[in-house]
Amino acid sequence: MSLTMKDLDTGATNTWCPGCGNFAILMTVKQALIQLGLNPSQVVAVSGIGCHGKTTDYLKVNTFHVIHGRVLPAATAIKLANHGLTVLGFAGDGDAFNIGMGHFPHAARRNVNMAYIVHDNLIYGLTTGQASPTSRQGLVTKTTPRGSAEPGVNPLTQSLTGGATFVARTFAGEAKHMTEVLKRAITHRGFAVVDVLQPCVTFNRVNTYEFYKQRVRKLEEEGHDEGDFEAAYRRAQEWGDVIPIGVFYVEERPTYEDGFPALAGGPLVGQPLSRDLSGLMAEFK
Amino acid sequence: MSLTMKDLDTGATNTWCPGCGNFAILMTVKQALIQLGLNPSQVVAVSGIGCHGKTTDYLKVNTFHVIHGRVLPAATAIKLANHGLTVLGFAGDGDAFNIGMGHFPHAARRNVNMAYIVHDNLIYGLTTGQASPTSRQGLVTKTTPRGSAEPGVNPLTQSLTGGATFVARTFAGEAKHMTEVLKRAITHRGFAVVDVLQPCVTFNRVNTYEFYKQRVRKLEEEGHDEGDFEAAYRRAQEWGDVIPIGVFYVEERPTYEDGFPALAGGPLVGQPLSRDLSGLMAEFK
Amino acid sequence: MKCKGLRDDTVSVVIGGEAGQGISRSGELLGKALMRCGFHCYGTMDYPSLIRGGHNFYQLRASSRPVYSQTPYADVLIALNRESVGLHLGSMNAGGGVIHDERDALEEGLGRDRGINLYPVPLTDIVKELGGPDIMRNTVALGAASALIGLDAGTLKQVVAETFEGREKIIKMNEDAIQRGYTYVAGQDYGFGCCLESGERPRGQWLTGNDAIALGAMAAGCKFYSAYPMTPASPLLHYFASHDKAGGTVAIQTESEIAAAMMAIGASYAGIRSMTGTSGGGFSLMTESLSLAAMSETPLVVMLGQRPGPSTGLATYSAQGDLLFAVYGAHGEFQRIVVAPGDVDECFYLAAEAFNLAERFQIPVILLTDKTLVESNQTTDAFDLSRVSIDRGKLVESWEGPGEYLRYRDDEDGVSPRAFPGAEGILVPANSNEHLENGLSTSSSEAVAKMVDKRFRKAQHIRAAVEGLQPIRVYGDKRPRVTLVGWGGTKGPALEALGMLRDDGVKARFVQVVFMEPFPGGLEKYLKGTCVLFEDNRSAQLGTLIRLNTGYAFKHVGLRYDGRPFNPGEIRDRVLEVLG
Amino acid sequence: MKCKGLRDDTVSVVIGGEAGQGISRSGELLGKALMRCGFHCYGTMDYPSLIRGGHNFYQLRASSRPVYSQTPYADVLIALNRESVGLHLGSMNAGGGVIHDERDALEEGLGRDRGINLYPVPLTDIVKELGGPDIMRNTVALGAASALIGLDAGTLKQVVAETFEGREKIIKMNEDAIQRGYTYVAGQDYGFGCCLESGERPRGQWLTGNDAIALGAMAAGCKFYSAYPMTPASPLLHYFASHDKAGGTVAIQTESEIAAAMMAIGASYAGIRSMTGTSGGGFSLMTESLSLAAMSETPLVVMLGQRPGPSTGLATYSAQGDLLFAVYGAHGEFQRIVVAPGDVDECFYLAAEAFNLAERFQIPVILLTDKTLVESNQTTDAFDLSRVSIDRGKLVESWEGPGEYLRYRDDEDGVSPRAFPGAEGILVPANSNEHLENGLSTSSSEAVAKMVDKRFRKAQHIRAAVEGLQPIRVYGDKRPRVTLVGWGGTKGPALEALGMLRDDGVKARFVQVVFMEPFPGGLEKYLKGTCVLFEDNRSAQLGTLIRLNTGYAFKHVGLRYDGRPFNPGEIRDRVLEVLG
Ligand SMILES: Cc1ncc(C[n+]2csc(CCOP(=O)(O)OP(=O)(O)O)c2C)c(N)n1
Ligand SMILES: Cc1ncc(C[n+]2csc(CCOP(=O)(O)OP(=O)(O)O)c2C)c(N)n1
Ligand code: SF4
Ligand code: SF4
Ligand SMILES: [Mg+2]
Ligand SMILES: [Mg+2]
Repeated sequence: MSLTMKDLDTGATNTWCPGCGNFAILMTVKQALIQLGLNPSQVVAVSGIGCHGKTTDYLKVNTFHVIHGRVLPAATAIKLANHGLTVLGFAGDGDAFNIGMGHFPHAARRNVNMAYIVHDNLIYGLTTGQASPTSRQGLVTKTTPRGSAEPGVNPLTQSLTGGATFVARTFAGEAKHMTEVLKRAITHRGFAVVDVLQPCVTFNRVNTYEFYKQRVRKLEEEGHDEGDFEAAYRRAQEWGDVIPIGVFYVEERPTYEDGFPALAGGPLVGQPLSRDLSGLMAEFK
Repeated sequence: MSLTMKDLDTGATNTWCPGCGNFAILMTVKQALIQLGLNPSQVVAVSGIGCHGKTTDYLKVNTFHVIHGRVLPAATAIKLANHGLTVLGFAGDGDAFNIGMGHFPHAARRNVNMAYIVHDNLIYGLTTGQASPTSRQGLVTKTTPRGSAEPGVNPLTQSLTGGATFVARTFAGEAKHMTEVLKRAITHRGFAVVDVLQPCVTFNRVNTYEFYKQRVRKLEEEGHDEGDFEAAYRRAQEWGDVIPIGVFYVEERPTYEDGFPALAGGPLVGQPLSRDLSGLMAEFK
Repeated sequence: MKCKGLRDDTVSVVIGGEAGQGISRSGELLGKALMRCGFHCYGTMDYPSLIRGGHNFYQLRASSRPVYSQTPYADVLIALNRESVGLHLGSMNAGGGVIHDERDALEEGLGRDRGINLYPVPLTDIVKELGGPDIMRNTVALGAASALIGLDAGTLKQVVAETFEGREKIIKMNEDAIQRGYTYVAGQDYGFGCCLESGERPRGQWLTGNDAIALGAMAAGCKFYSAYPMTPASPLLHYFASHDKAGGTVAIQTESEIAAAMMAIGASYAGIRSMTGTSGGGFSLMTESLSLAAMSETPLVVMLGQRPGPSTGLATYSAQGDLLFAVYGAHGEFQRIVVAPGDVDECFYLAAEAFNLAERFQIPVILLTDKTLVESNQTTDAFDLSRVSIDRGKLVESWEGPGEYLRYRDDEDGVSPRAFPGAEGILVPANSNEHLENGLSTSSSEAVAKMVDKRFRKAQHIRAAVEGLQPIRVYGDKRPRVTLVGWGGTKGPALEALGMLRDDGVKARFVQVVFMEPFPGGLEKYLKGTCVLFEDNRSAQLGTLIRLNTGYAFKHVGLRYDGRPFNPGEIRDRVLEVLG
Repeated sequence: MKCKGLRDDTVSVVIGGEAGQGISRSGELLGKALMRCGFHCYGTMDYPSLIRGGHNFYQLRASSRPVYSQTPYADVLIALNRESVGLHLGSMNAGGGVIHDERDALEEGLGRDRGINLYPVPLTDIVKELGGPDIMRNTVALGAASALIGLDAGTLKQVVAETFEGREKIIKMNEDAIQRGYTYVAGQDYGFGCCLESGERPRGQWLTGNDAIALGAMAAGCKFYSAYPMTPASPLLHYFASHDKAGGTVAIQTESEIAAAMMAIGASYAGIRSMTGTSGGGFSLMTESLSLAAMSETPLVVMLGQRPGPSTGLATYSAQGDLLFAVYGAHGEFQRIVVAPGDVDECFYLAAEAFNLAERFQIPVILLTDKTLVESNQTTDAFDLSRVSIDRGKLVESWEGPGEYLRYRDDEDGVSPRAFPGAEGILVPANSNEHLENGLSTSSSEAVAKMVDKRFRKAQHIRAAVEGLQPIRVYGDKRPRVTLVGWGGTKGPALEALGMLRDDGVKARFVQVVFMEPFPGGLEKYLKGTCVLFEDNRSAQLGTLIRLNTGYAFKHVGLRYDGRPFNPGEIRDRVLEVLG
């Protein structure tokens, strides 16, 4: 019996602003799970704190709504504890690249086998409109009354430099594109980053649906080579009249769980707690 | 009366291991300060925790030996509080790219006007030999008995991606090269990262003086264009038979302090504490 | 000046609707207008952690006598949506009136059984006619409410005009909106039961605890505010960010709370009065830095605005659950001051004083507040700047000797001479390692014990300073039958409850503990007879400190831990229950 | 079995030299050999935070009766450099002997006035002859010391051989080194005053508190250890990293303590028994996660190894300054357990029990230790694995209903049914926001209060469980003239002091508080007559907890806060001083 959208709905009242890009993300995540034929009980969603973080209130799978910026370490450990599970991380741009930045390159180089979905609205939503690390220079917010002074963090070049093995961007206004990218990210074996351009209709009046609609170009329509790191890095730097979306880079590399001998025999969670300690105790005798 | 090496010596007993690369770093920092004619009372050195952190016990300038991984926020604020000072940050590879990683891209994009000197020994020294984020794959340490599984963090590509405006690498076995690079970093207007290949003679038996001597090549002798970001990124990825050292990239961009109107009239610390509050209070009337 | 509410000597207006309808702004504007007309006001906002939709409400109380808190009752309800009517009708006073959008077409006679009248106003239609944005409905409603309670529309218009200063078209539109709402209701002659007569002397100011703290910091010469956004401390960051030019300050939205604390410490080391602010989760992240401030003897002021935990908890509600954490949080042993203001005045004067205490003793000072206190508006007299003095403690600008400058000199009072980097002839060390007098690291047994003792010798001086700042404040009857004890945001409802108890013929007093660490002496003398402790938490944390410091264990407590502040009536009821 | 020291019934060997000379390793090998010969041993290392040079020393005490701590006295000094002679001569017992390198050419007759004999051994020359590395000097010295104290060289050789298992050349070289040192001294017939006669029954094991905690965790089925290196907890990480294959565990050196705690929580949520360990600075960074564990009701075990603070403090020394932080650290209000073992046995059994407590109550459990405890070696009987049982609490593997699975079901005992993701038909939510029984976020007043109450209802059950674990342990005389009170690493020297006081004719007992939170009942009954509190901190933090929980305020305390553990003699002296 196949899964329906309704099966993935928790029934919680959705409190996102009408028109928020998060709705489309939530919907396409559900669609991706359905299309991939995944069993909700084998999926874990970990979310940070922010508007994006409410995803775990609305998506009926196993969920851990953690603290601000800490999706990655929690998700990493969940995957190691039970690598049979499909692990999805949902983070905000502030969550991922401000307070959570310290974890990002490490999850990337470890190649933690999970999809990391960044709801990138270039603003702090839930705390009512402060600058985010991805806010573009000049964005006026509650904390940057004269416009953000610093260049924004680029999630894609950060992912590439960090060593992520799947690096993509998509746009909440392009549901089909998003679904396809998410499906690939979820099935990718390794750390898959998906930067989702997510309009925040309330606090970011610059990077709107219109803004993106006029600018996004699909890499897959432009003959981009997903195996070419340099090309990926170059295209990832583009942000102007053209904003490329699609899969920038893919690489195969052993995943984090491959490095632990204890996992060779199957998920850790399935192994018995008691074990023979005589060998360990003998060392002290 | 010009400064001598002795003037920059605190008299504290040095406790680095004989042969440690830190000695050369300390010496060349002193030389750079002398050659630049800087007044010690106008210099602040901020250090993290680790063998490198002891620098502040040995360098007779204003010093703040902070906590592990927190050189950057402390140094950033010191510079903003008194932008007349020359601010130097001394960090370890673990300090900078593990626990302190969350601050790094932000200092870079803000273009905090300081030199950030990373004592990069590819190992945890002070805590007796665990893997560091820059440890190369395969390095056997106390925490990686089968060799480090993940690819190391690359301080240079991280700097470039983060937005540092001066990105360099030098080698503790090349005192002259180091002095020149440090002088340029210290005088650079903006965030200058210097990754110093620093042999840890006790715990890293792979990346030794010999190892580097056989491999380092000076960019300045190879016609490298410091203004070419792509070339810088490409060369920064090299780590094998050839390990390039030198200045990879330089860019001019407004520094962090340029963005604060309060600093326009001179260092914040010089401005009187009391001010007329009537305007501010009127808002509530 | 006169004020007659339906229930007591206060008029209470509730504005209810969805997030995004500008409810908080409306409440604040109305409060300011009322203040200008001479009334004392209190206003507070109840909102869940979401941006649009859901249910928000602002409660505003005004009176000719000081008001300190919200109540659950409303004389007037401004219902910006249908849902608000349903949610608030039950707590309206008999005789109350509901201003709502005609379009909502409420069921005829709704609430009539309880004496409530519906006053439909064509909010949407008026806005449409004026060509304004939807959000202007609340401006029309404010005009209507003014007419109902007898408030002069002119004052309200002026307040609105000031808010939109420079944007003439918007001002005009809003003035028209107010006027249309006003005229619409004034024309109906509803004979509403509330009566407000403007007084001569306008109140001084109308502001939140956060506003007062920001002003206090400004008055104290704070020039550096670094913070990561977190409710309920974010408004401080917004204030500093939007006033950096006017205040000559640096405001930074940092990448994390760790960076926020470390920046404040860095700035302080460099000679600047600095501050950071956060809530519990962020404070957790700051504890390592707090310990650094202590060891390096770098002054640090932290505003910790409490909200319900553990963890993310209830992000937009209020609590007093971090008291023991503020007192004992961070590793190692060191002196600190924890001070908990209870109203906007205390927010201002104690924030200003926090900087003196931090610098005089070279220690961290935690300004412990809660959401109710820092996000609610109160009227108060203009702050008296002459009461704010600046004392930076043992500063040296040059060094004559003897010997070299010793940043950590083993002075009798435990406080060593402090200098700033950049001073000619002085090099300033600061060290997170245990250190010698000259700042160099040490692990020598004798040197360590000596330095620990030096820092601990500050204790008695800190204690003396705190005792001089009225660390315990007592309100109400001198010979009470019952003593209420509390702190922080609980002060407001407790003071209101005192008045209610007086009306009930019960002589009562309220003892407010203002300084939590060091814990002030002399509290015992108030802990006589029947005492009831009120706290917005589950485990009576002030009770723990009191037990520890005085041996007194409360038999009676009133605790609330659902994120909402106490209502005065609840406190009164609990006291009466205890008195039996 | 016989053991006669120069001062008492223990033989004390101090090995002194520079960091990098393999001092700690030597001490541990010697201790193991002594254990194998049937002796009780205690060994501890004193070292500053540096890698080479400086001064390190290891003190090893052996006896035919249990030994619990170091003393400041030495019968034998193995001086690997000249400096060590100068530093330790003053604390040697009369009749003692110094084994040193002939090449150091110590001044003839040094120490003779105090009855100390110099025993030069050609350490360097022998190593050169054997063609070994410099560091082998200490192996030669160990052989020499064995001869001096009458220890069989064969046992020592075997211990060394096991250490270098598989590396035959190194083993051979070391065996030769031992033999050469042994022969050199044995040939001299020094007539040294210490006498050790091997016993029949070898002791069970020789290990540190960290080793014991690691084994306890393994015994409890812990399969995931995530940590960031920090003295004195790093050895736990090293242990797990080097035994991950043998133990079937995952060990991760994380990027920070925040990641370490969050990973442990993630693994626990997913159904694995997990643990993290750190010291005060790292624990500060973990407090936000601790609060998450509490709110999400995810079991978590944290080893907090104390060292002197504040801040970086004295990185390689010992303290008990984080007690109140462990008890009150982290924002919001929640139940936790803080348990402080005092010797290697308690480290093992309580670490194992910590996992049961964490899972039964779905709360954080903090194993509070100190450097002295976790980095010092002790002999003890082999751990009795039958005493370790595994109780995972309310686990469900499938859900029959009624209704949908409620992760946070409002059960009477406050503990809700826990399931792991992956179980068919169950979806497992965990939430940092306040939530409903089904895990969805809520800010409803009633739901919030209900959930807070649910979590707080655990309190009585936790208390009952703790009371069943001997939270207070009493040693010594049943009808004492004086009661010593202490905890953690202070237990060892206190127990030694009891023996000394007995010899002085003073009947004394030692009361060890093992559980700090919830604070155990019944301590009052021991707080009679003269009581003296001993803690390795400046502000008597256990004293604070005792005052809070029993009302008892200590008149007499003995506090040490220079980073060094108490010497038993200091405790004895302080007790005698108090007794007058
Ligand atoms: C430690 C901590 N600091 C601050 C906060 C307050 N906070 C909640 S969400 C958020 C940022 C939201 O921005 P983002 O991550 O971009 O998410 P969005 O709301 O835009 O989806 C902040 C600062 C918190 N919950 N925890
Ligand atoms: C919060 C915190 N965690 C852990 C430590 C322990 N610690 C001290 S130095 C260090 C790492 C040293 O490595 P690195 O930064 O590379 O410096 P190095 O010693 O190699 O110069 C660690 C983990 C600490 N001081 N503080
Ligand atoms: S504030 Fe922005 S991100 Fe948050 S729900 Fe509203 S539109 Fe979406
Ligand atoms: S351990 Fe390594 S980095 Fe530290 S002082 Fe020794 S050689 Fe230098
Ligand atoms: Mg965002
Ligand atoms: Mg290093």
